[in-house]
This record gives sequence, structure tokens and C-alpha cells, in this order.
Amino acid sequence: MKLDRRTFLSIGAGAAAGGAVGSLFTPLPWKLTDDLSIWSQNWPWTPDPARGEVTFAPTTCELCPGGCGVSVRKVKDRCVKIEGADGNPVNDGGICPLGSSGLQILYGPTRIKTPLKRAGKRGEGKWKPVTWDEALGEVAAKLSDLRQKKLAHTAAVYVNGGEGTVNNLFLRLATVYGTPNVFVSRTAWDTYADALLHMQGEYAKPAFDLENSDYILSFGCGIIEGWGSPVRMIRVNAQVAEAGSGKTVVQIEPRLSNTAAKAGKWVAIKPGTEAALALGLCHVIIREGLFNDEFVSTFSQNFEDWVDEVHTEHRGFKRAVLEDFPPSAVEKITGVPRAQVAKLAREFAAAKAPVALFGTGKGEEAGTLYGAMAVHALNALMGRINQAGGVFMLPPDADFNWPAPAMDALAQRSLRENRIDGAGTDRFPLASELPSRLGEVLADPKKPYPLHALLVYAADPAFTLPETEKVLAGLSQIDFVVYCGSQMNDTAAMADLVLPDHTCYEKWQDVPTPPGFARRHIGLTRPVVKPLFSTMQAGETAIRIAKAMGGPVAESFPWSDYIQCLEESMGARLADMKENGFWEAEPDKGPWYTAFKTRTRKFDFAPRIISPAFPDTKILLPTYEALTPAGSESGFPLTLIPYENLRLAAQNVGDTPFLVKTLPDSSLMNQESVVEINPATGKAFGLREGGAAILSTPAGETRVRVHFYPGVAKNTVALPKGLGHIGYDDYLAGKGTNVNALVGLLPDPVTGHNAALIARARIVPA
Amino acid sequence: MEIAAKSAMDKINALFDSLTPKKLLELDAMLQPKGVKRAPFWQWGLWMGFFTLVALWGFYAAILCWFKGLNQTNMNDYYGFALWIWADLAVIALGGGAFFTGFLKYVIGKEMPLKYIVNYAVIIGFICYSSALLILGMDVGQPLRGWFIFWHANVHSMLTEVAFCLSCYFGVLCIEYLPNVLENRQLDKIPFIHNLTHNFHSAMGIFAATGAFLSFFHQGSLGGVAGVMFGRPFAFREGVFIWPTTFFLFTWSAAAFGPCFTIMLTKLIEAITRKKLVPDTAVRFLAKISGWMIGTYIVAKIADTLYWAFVTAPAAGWHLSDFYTGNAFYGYWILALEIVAGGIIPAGILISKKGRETGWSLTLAVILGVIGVSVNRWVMVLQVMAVPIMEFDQWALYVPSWQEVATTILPVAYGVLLISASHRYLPLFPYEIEQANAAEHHG
Amino acid sequence: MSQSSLKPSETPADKNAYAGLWAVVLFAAAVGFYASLLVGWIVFPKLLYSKQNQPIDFNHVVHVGAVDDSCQTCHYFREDGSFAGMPATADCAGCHESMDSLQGENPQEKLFVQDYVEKDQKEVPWFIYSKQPPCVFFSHAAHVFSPKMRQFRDPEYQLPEEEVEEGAYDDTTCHVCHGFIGESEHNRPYEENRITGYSRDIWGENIAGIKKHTWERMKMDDCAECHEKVKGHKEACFVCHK
Amino acid sequence: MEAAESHEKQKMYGMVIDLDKCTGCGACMVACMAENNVPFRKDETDKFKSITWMRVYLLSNKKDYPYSDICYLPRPCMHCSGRGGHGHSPCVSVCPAVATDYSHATGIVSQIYTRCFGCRYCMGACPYHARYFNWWDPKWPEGMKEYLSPDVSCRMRGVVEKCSFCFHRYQRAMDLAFTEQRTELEENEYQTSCTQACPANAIVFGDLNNEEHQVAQLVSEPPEGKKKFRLLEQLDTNPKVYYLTSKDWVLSAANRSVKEEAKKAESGH
Repeated sequence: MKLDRRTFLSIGAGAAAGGAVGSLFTPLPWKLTDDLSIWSQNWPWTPDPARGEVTFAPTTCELCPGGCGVSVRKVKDRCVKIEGADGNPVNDGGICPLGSSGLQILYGPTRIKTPLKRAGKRGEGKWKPVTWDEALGEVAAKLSDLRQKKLAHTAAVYVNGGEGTVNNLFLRLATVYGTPNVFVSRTAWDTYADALLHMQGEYAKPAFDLENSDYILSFGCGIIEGWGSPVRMIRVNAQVAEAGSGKTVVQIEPRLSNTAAKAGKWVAIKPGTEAALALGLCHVIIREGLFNDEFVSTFSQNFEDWVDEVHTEHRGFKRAVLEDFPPSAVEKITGVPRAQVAKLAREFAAAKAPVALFGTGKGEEAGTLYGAMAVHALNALMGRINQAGGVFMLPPDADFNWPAPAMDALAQRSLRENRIDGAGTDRFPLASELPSRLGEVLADPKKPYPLHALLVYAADPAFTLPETEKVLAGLSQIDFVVYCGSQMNDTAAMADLVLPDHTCYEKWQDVPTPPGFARRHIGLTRPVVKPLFSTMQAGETAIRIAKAMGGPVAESFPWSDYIQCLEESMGARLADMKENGFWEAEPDKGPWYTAFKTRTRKFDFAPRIISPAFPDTKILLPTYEALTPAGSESGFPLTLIPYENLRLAAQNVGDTPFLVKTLPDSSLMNQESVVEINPATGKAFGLREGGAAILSTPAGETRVRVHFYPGVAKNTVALPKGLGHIGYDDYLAGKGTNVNALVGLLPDPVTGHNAALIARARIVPA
Repeated sequence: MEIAAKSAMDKINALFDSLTPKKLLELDAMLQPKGVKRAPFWQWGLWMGFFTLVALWGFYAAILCWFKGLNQTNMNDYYGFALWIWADLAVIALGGGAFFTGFLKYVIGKEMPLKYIVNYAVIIGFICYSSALLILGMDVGQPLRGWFIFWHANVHSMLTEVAFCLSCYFGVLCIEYLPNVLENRQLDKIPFIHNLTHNFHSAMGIFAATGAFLSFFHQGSLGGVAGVMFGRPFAFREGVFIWPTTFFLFTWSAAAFGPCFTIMLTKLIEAITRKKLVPDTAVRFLAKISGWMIGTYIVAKIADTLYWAFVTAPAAGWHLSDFYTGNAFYGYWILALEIVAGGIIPAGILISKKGRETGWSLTLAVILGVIGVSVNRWVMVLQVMAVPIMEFDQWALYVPSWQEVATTILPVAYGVLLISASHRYLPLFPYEIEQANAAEHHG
Repeated sequence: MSQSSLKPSETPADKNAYAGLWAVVLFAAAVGFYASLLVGWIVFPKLLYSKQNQPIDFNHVVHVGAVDDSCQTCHYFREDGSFAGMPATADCAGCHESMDSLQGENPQEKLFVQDYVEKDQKEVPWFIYSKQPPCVFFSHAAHVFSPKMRQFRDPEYQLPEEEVEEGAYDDTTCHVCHGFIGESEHNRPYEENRITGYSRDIWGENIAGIKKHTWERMKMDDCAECHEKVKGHKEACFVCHK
Repeated sequence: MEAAESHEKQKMYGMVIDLDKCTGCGACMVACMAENNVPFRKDETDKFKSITWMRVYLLSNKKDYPYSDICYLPRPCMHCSGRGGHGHSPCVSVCPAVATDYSHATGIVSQIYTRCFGCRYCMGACPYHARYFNWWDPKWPEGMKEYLSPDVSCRMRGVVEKCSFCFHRYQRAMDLAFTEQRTELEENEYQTSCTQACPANAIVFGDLNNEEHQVAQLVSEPPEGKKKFRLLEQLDTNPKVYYLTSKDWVLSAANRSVKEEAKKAESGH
């Protein structure tokens, strides 16, 4: 028969059929099916982490001032997990969410891997990698040049704190270089230290023995939200929940924060009026004679009215408080019912070991001096100074016995120049520096002189200072901005030159006492892994810059390298630090008659400042001065306050991807911040849950989402603090709004520091 | 006659050897059942072309889901089951007509009127079940491991039962569909095939019986899927040992509403082809049965709902209102739509002789029935996922992505294509052939 | 097919035509059938696996003879109870310090010392015959030390009371999974499944998956089989998965 | 199964979480993600698609300022043992391919990613939403794969994952025990990552069958003034995570059955 197409097809079909049937009797289809499923179980693009020996390496966490001891789990030479160090007195095995996500910083895209030089427009994110020699050389050259031109004072230095060797190396650099323009991030802790300086004659940090206190009265402190050392504070707070512990926490705060919710009692108060309430409590305690008579009568002064050498009559603290702050008046100011004021006062007085705390939220804003003094006066009234469960004094961690800096004529002269921010001048006699005014002065066309250089170490002024827009504009005016730190934060993003620091998992460094901690506690960071990138210990960087500049500047840095500097600075303490990871010392618990360094060796309820700055003597009599944010009540009917918590890192380190992931959709929705607003107010303004809205203040406006939250007062909106970054990576940058961009400067009438993040606001549906 | 057969063969050979458009038309004509009238090829081609495009669109979406993953859908951790699973349950319920008519015809032996509809009920079944398998193949996150459900089967899982019965019954449907294909005018001329078909027919009873049996189970286990979720008070039902009441309700509803769908499609196709394809006797017979089935089903369903609403759910701390209030979509209306509009009313119409014999009311009834059972499946899949369970949890609503919609439409298009082709080339409707032949004789 | 079933219409000529066609088709089918058998059994396995030699041809016999603690001298347990598996080059360097202190004449040793030990002890990229996928947690400790296993090996063995007894280690059962690799003088080539990346030892040499010895296949069922024997039941998934 | 294992000393690992202590800081969530190679995406604000084995829920007393109150509730996998504690947890009983099972030796509900083929029936069945689906291929930014732990296998796209009570830590601890000729673990030898991290020590983990362990003691007699409850007890899921609270509103905000009783009580008055 002929092989026509049909026959051909038939044969093909037959062969195919036979083949198909036949293959069923071979392993092929079955093995293939199995192997394909196994392939899907081991997709090459799904990681298979390398196995190896597991070890643990200790260091100290540096992501916030908390100073927790951590233990890093390693597999071979990879870090895989960060855990709290057991037995460490600060955090004993516990760890906060930021700390345990530290490896996302160590290995993450926000790391700066090598010195970078700006290649594009400022803040554009275009960089050119340079060698360390080039980088350091350029810094030294630029600074020396200014110095030659007698413009040393136009170079500013900005650091995140006044303690620890590295901060002080940069401060020392500023001094010997000869610029008065050093900025140190200003926190509530510094304000309390000032209060101690004035009332007790000694600049010291407060140490709160909260573990042994039975009544903690918090004037807005985010006790479990980042105030002090987070893990330690959460431990303290957990004691309250311990069945049968007589301990309680009373939270005075405008918003139902986590702290307020977890406190034994929440006292809702109008924003920024805490000082008035503190003085109201003093009023009741004095009126009812509940105060510690021994302390007040024997160890304090200016409690009663007094007469000065020129026979001028002065009101004592007692009369002032009794006259000015009766509960009725306090109720008007704070909105706290008078009965509750009295009740609080009596509770506080009745407690065995009460203590009052100062500093709103994480304490990242300075607050008012009178606010701090009022709170401290409350502690003093009950004689809570140098008492178990009370407040003690700690000297700053800067006792390194370094040789006196070699100051040449150039330096000495330029140091006498006025600071650009006016601190220390007649206008702000009580301030040593005013970082919060940086934006304002830089934007001010009538500023005394322009800044030509700015050297920032581990701080993030571009993000943390109020009036962000002015700050950013100001930064762009500075010819030469140098950032030294480990992460590409907002300031780094705005810099001309970036000098990458090691992370706390790669370097030797001292970590100063955690704020508010009951004892001096200097932690030690240790290299857990060899530095992954071409980075340099910031202290080393400072020393190299100085050396590169030569002359007296170099002479003031006699150390061969940072390690030697660290060893000499820590001295005998280093042994402990290397053995346990920290060094500790008890505070001075001396009796009252040795406790105070005032002229009269007494506690001063109304200290007087005798200074050339004041033609007539200035008396710091604690009182309440209303803060009035810009904007009219009609145009901006609402009050905007920030809220803070541990899932929102808002200082020089930003949220890690894990942290951002933990943010509830009541803080961040897609790329937008979510504002909390009281349901009644929200409805009144035509808003709906989850809806978009435009939030505007005199300082600026932004698009937000709305969350109805009965935990904020009517006519109040609360915005999460820590979002709205321009630096970092896609996991953080551009998400939400920076509170600082919406609030204007709200200066403390006494010191000029920023008193609070409060603004008038308006909100309309978008 | 001899010449006829012979010449036909040669013609086909010739055609195979050299296909030209003209010859294609001849082939088209020759493949059509003898004597019937069909739409012109171009018209039919246009129709097929359109639905092919729709199918391709759906297929594109399917490819996206396979290669990019299920992030292409709008499903989420609250909606693990969504549109697809609903579509699955719905088509299987509607395909129920196949097993049920098969069951009646071959097992109960209602030969006479149903022979006019059974072929075509089988095709619908075939389409529904193949679609269901296709959708399942897309719905799993790891299709390459899909066979684990058979190989590592967990006998406690209703889904396992579903998978097994479903695929077995699909096999049966293939076998049931085959003879119909082989009855093609030309194929039938090949003696081997002719005999094969013949033998198949005689064996069909067994297949139908098996099919019916399997169907009872997987229809049921599909109901079980929801009913056994004791963590989901909205879905959970008590029952007789391993089977919750939903098990039986699903089987019953499939048997009851399946025929509605079969009738609905018949009416639809008759409308499109402008021909009488199934004698009223058959349709009315099926409608009557369906009516009584729905009637009995809805009584059971109502009883079950009442017991659930007033005993089962409250025992776990839930009130009926918790399931139907406090959200933007799910209200009591859906309960009414399912039970009253989609159950009681069609039952009433179909049971009453007048109702099922009046054209418009019959159509209304079957449409309502189809809606009713679809809503039931929707509720048992999507509302289950929507209802918050933890006190502090929230209602979760969901809108499918275009990829989900497209892949859900794909089976519809594919169904249209298969029915159109079958109708054109296969003796799908014996009645139509009879009519045609009768006409020929008269002529 | 039976005569009776034929249509009267068919002429003998047709019948032959069909018969001829059918014969051809059947023949084609047969050819296809055998061809696919050939492909499935012979060609397919060849294509499926790639073959590589170990970077160094290691002689177990020599080493087992030289060390005093048998397998665990090099394949030891770490302090935390985890199993070190392949020794690190640093471990080997204990004996093979440098080119001027070679243990013997073997060129492989020379190769090893100069390419790895003296190249700051970089690790040898050994192929692991028994490598299990990431989803598997295999506890060597459980299989070597657990009282259950020791009882299994030695029915006399009593569960220890409190004190840890000496010489708990016992490697008489390594071969159950690893075969008598300790008696090998050369490394056999390592075969890897091109699709799954698994070592061929997991599926076994025999493409049909038939095994004669316990170590000839290491799929999950083989583990389960043994667990059932020892523990009396297939255990929970998490016993061996992670 | 049970019978077969009864000769072993059976453990029943569980948790007690003190809601009075929990501050909602999120340390447990992060510690869990860091321990278990949990992936993350650029936008995680759609909480219906955000993988968090440990999720902290927010409870509210629904009162208006200044009487409003909130409480956080961390929710790991409950490792349910189902009705009568036979191991038929909602998810295990429905998984068609035995990709998740209940261990009678430890009371832990496993999830085997390589067995799972992603049908998501278990997610539908779990009333706690403790199960999460990998909608995307897991991706880590350049360099970040470095911190992934080999103790926990990474999940591929298309499978379900959930809290495992850090079972790999049990595996490692047992390794050590075996080499030391032990078959039992000390309480502190096996602790989950969240328990270890919690700054408030609000989470206590251990063997509910072992009266030596703190969990067992807390469950048998809760601290004075605190009430204990489990989520959705009335559904017979038999979860192994207990909660403690001293606030009545928390009890009713977290637990329906209690709420029902409260209603009855009210109507009774």
C-alpha cells in the first residue's frame, strides 16, 4: 500500500503511543517527577545558609545610649544573631527590638563601606569612593586652610553626646583647632544636669535608683518607650506587675502611651504643662506639711523668703509655690482636676521611697530648666536625694586625665569669638550651646558669620533638629560638611565627605553610663568580627585628622593610635571592662551635709546666678512659663504632639527593616505616617479611619493617614516620631513624615533650648 | 451503501493529502452529524475565534501565576481560599448534573426521557471537572509538588478525599465522554471504532454507577472541607462521625442544582442555535426531579442553618449577628439570597407542574437555582474567611485581582469552545438528529 | 475483532487495506515501546548525573591505621554536641604541617599540603557523598550516643543512671549510613543529580531505587524505616527536619 | 502513635505570657524574625501579607479619653493539641499531605516547608492566624544573607510557615544532652528566642508536664490577683499558650467565652 500522508501519520501515532506506554515501564517519568519536586524544594535562589561551628562573642550595643551588653552568636565567622548578655547589670539577658536587629545594620545596605566623596548635587546620593589617605588629607587641608585664614571659628563640630572617649576626641579637636562652635545633642538629661548644677552646685548626671523605689512619678517620661536604658526600664516597670510588689508607676502624659497604659495610674495632662503640676504637688505637700522637715530645714536654702546683701526681699520657694500654684490654678493650666492634684501629692508624700522623673518621651528633647528644677524640687522636698530608691549624682564619663590641650594663639583668639548660635551671650546666658537653633541661625541672613565647615560625628542633626527644612537649607550653605559614622543617615546623605566608622560589632570603644542608670557603668564594645569593609574607628579618624593638621593640634593628640588612647583613658578600669564587658562604680551616697557643692553646702530651692551676663542677679525660682507654639488658634485649632516608642528609633540610628516591619498599620500605612486623632475630633473634621488627610502646621504640611484613637485628647493629633528619613535605604527612606519638619522651634524662655515638640495644627481630608 | 463507505474513505484520504480552504469546508461538512443543519463555517469560526482569545487571556494570567507566584492574586493570609476555590466548588456543584442524570439513567434506569440529555450532561460534567482540576493546579503554591497529595496523603484530610475522588471521577467522565466523540459521523464509519463505541455503551452503566458513587463522595468531601474546620465557627458543623452535615448538604445540593444548570445551558444553546435540541419531556422530567431535590435539600439546609445558628455556634460563644453584622458586605441579605431566592422559590416553581412547564418560569427557576448554589459555595468559602474569630481581630474583605478573574473566566471560554465543537461535529443531541432524519424521510 | 461485528458493507479489499495499516501501526508501536525502554533505562541515568573527582584522592585505610581514635579522630563532635563533619584543613595540618615534613611519598599528600595547608590553610572543597538538603537536621549525636541507639547496637546495654560513663563513643554503626568508606583507599567519583543538585548516594546507585544495603540509599523513607525499627514508630517530622 | 510513644517521658512544651508585664515593645517579634530567617519586604504595612510568626496584637477597652486603656497580646503559634489533647489541632487534621504534624513527644506542631505544597487549607483552619504564606520569593538585600542561620531552613515561595517554638534549639540542646549521656533537658537548656529576648520577662516557656518548670507552676496556680486564660478555649483547639492578666477588661477583650459569661452575669443582675 502507498505511504500517503495518512499512513505516515498513523505510523507516527503508533510509535508515539508505543513510546509513551513503554516509558511507563522505565524510571524516567517517575524519577523526573520526583526530581522536579526536589528541585522545587531546593530552588537555587532560596538561600542555604552555610553550617559551621557555633560560638558566642560579647560586645556592647551602641545603637542607643542604653548601653546593653549583648552576645553575638556566630556560625564560623558569620554573625547570625544578637542576644542580650546574661548577667549584665544593665539588661541581664534582655534585649530591645532595635538591638536584636543590629545585624541588619552590620550587614545591611545602610552601612557605609568606604570613604565617600560627594559626586552629585548635595543630598542626591551620588558618591565617589576615595581612599582613607585622600579623605583624611582633604579634611585636614580644608580645616588647616580655614585656620590659616583666621576662620577657625567658622568650622563647627557636632557630636551626639559629651561623654566617652570618641566624643571627647572630637570635642578636643574642636578646642585645640580653636572653634567655639561645638554642638552636643541636647537631651532632657542635660537639662536635669543643669538643674543639679544650679540647685546642688555640681554639674552631674542624675542616677535614679528605680529598682528600689516604690512610687515612681513620671512627668511624661516614656519609661518603657526608650527613656533611659530601655531594657533596664522595662525591667523596672515589670516589677510593678509582679504580684504583691508594693511598687507603682504614675504616668503624667497627654496621650495614652504604652507607658501610660502599663502604669499603675495614668494622669492625662495638657501638653507642656508638666512643670505646673509638679509645682502644684509641691504646693499641696508644703501646705499640708508632708515634706521632709529635716532635709528642708537643715540642708536646704531659699525655701523660706530671704533677703540678699542689698536688703532686697526675695520670695522663697515656699511662698512662691503657695501663692502661685494652688490646685485650682494648676487645674486651669494642666487640666488635671484639683482633687487629683492633692491626691497625687499625698500619695507621693506617703510612699516609702518615692521618686519623680523628668523628660518627655525618650528624653530626646531638652525640655525647660524650670521643668527639671520643679521635678527635682519635688524630690528634694521629700528628701529623696542620696536615698535608696531616690536620685543620686554621677560625674560625667569624661575623666580620662588627658594632658591639657596645647593651645596656640590662633586657637585662643578664635575661641573667644561669639558662638554662631548666640549661646553664652547676653541673649542666652545660661546655655553653653544651642544645637536646636542651628537651623534658625543658618537660615538667618543676619547671622554673625557663615559656617564654612561642619564635622559631624555619630549625630544626625539633619533629622533630629526642629525645623528640618531650615536645617537642610542651612547644611547646604556650608561649603564642607563631613560626616563620621557607620550608617548612611540623613546627615551623611547631606555631606560632602563621609568617613565610615566601624559598627559596635567591629571595634574597641568605651560606652558611657546609660542615662539614668543607678551606678556608673562604662561598657566596652569589642570586635566580634574583623571589620567587614574599609572603615575606621571614629576615634582613630579624629586622631589621624589632628595629626594630619600638624602643629599644636597634632601635639594635643599624643597617642600613637586610638587603642592606646582608649587604654590610657580607661586606665585601671580597662581590666574589668575586658573581663566582664563593663566597669561599674557606686555613686556618691554620702549624707546630706556632704552631698551639696553649693557655696553654703546646702540644697538651693531658688539658686541665684551671679554672672557678668546679668546686670542684676538672676534668681532661678522654679515656676511655670506657658509655651505658646506659633500659629493662631483659629487657623490651627489642633495641637500636634509626637509619640515615641521602641519600634521607632528616632535618634542618630534609624529603624532597621525588622523594626519597620513591626510597625503597626496605625503608625505607618504604605509610605505614609498615620496620625492618631480622637474619634470625636476626627469625625468633626470629616475624617474617617484609615483615610488620607492633609496635616498642616505653621512650619509645613504633609499627607498622612488617619487612625481614630481614643487615647489622645480631643483636638489633639499625635504623629509617630522617627519616620520621614531622607537617608538610609529603601526599607526606611521616604516612609512617613519627620515630626521635626512640622514643628517650629519652641524655646525655653530661660535657656533657649528647645522646650518641646508641640505645634498648632490643622487637618483636612485629602 | 458500499460505494458510500468506500468513497467517503477515499475522500478523506484525498483531503488529508492536500488541504485547501475549499476542501477544509468539505471536511467540515462531512464531519458534521448527518442531516443536521449547522451555522456557516465563517460564522462558527468567528464565534470560536472570540472565545479562543478570551481563553488565551485567561491562560496568560495562569502563566503569570505559575511563574511569578500567587502574589499575582489578591489572596492574603486571611484569604488562603478565595475566588478560585469558590469557582472550583461552584463548577463542581453545577457539573453535578452529569453524575446525577447518569445516576438516574443508568442506575435508576430512567432511560426514556433522559437519553436526550445525558450525552450533553456528560460534556458539561467533563468541562466542569477538567476546569476544577486546572484551577486547583493554579491555586497551590507549589504545583510541582501537587502530587504529594496522593503520594503523602493524609487520610484525615477532606482535601485528600476531594483530590482522590475528583481525579478518579474525571477519569470516569473521560470514558463517558469518549463514546460520544467516537460517534462522530466519520469516525463511526471505521468498524473498529464503531464496535468500540458499541461495547462502551453496553458498559456505560458500570462507569456511570462508579461515577455517581465517586461524585457522592467528593461533592460531600468538598462540603466537608469547610464543615470540619472546628476553628471556624462560621463553617463548623457537627455531623455523623467523620462527616459534618455540610458533607451531605453539598452532595444533595449538587444533585439538586446540577440539573438546573444542565437545563439552563440547554435553553441557552437552544436560544443561540435557534433550534429545539432536547424534547420538553426530557427537560420537564429533569426539572421535576430537580424541583423535588431542591425542595428536600432546602428543608434540610434550613434545619441545618437553624441548628447551627441556635445550637452549634452559640455553644462556642457566637451569635448569628456576629456573622452578618459589623462589616461592609456580608449581611443577612446573603442568607436570604441563598435560601429563599436561590432555594425555596426555584423549588416551588419546579415542583409545580405549571411552573416547570411554563417557559419563562422554568428559565427563572433554573437561573435562581444556579445562583442559589453558587452563593452557597461562595458563603462556605469566602464568608468563612471574612468572619473575625479572635475577639480583637477584624473583618477581612477581599477583591480578586484581574489575574484571578481572568483565570476564572478561562474555564468558561474553554467550555464554550468544547460545547460548540461537540455540538457541531458530534451527535450531542439525539433528538435533533432524530428530527433531522425524520424530516429527511418525509422529504 | 469478531467477524460478526463487522459491517456487511466492508469488502475483503478494504479488510486487507485495514489489516495492512494496522500491522504497520502495531509494528511502529512496538518499535517506539522498545526505544523508550532503552532511553529510560540506559540513556536517561547517564544524562541525569554529572561526575566529578574529589579535589584530593583521600586514602581512608592509611589514615584509620595511623590514628588511634578511628573515625572520630577527624570526624569529631564539638563541645556543644554538634558534629564537625569534614575536618577543616587546620585539623589536617596537625599532622601535615608543611612540605618539609611530609608524612609519606604519596603525591596526593604533596598536592594537599602545597595547595591547601601552605595556602594559609584554605579549606578543601570536598564533595560530600552523604550531604543532606537544608531542610534536614541530622543529629549525629542521637545516632551515636543516644541510649536508644546504643541499646539497639547492644541489647545488653543499660541506660546510664547519673554518671557519664567513659568511652561512650562507639562508631560501630557509622557504616549503616556511610557504608565501609573507612576501608576505602581511593575516593570514588562524586555524582550529582543535575536537576536536584543531590549527591547520587541519596537516591542510590540503582536508578530503579533498589538497594541491597542500608547505606545504598538515603531518602527519607530509609530514615523512617530505621526509626520505626528502633523507636517502634515513624516519629514526628521535627525529629529530623528544620 | 500515642501508645507507641507512651514509653518515652512525654513533654508538653508551652508558654505563659504575662500581659501585665508585656510592654508591646516588639522585641519578641524581632528576636523571632532574626532567629528564624524570616524574610522582609520593602513595604510590610499590609499586615495581611506580612510574615510575623510572633505577632503582637493590640487590645483596647474601647472607652474614650481619658478612660481609654490598651493592652498588648503577643501571639505565637498556639501548638494546639485539639479536642482531648489527641493532637488533632485545627491545622494538622486538615493538611492533605502531612506537611504539619503534632509531636506527642514534645507537644509541638511542626511545619515542613519542603513537604508543604501550598494549598493553604491549614491557614483557613487556624483561628489564630498563626500561619503565614510565602506569597513572594524571599529576598535579602545585598550582603544581608550573611546573617542567615543554618539552624532554620529558608522557606521558598509558595509554602506556609509558622512559629516552631524554636524547635531547632531543642534539637541542638538534645545533641549536647546525648553526648553527655542524658535524655532529659534542664529547663534553661531549651528556651525560645522570644522568651530569651523579652525585656520584661513576660514570656515563660517550658514543659507543662513538668511541675518543676515555672510554666507548669504558673498554670496550676497563677500569681495572686492574676487570672489565666487561653485564646478561643471554647473551640476545643486546646492551645498551649496561656495568658495572665489582672485586668478584667483584658479578659473580656481577649476572650469571647468569658465575655459571654460576663453578659450572662450582667443580665443576671
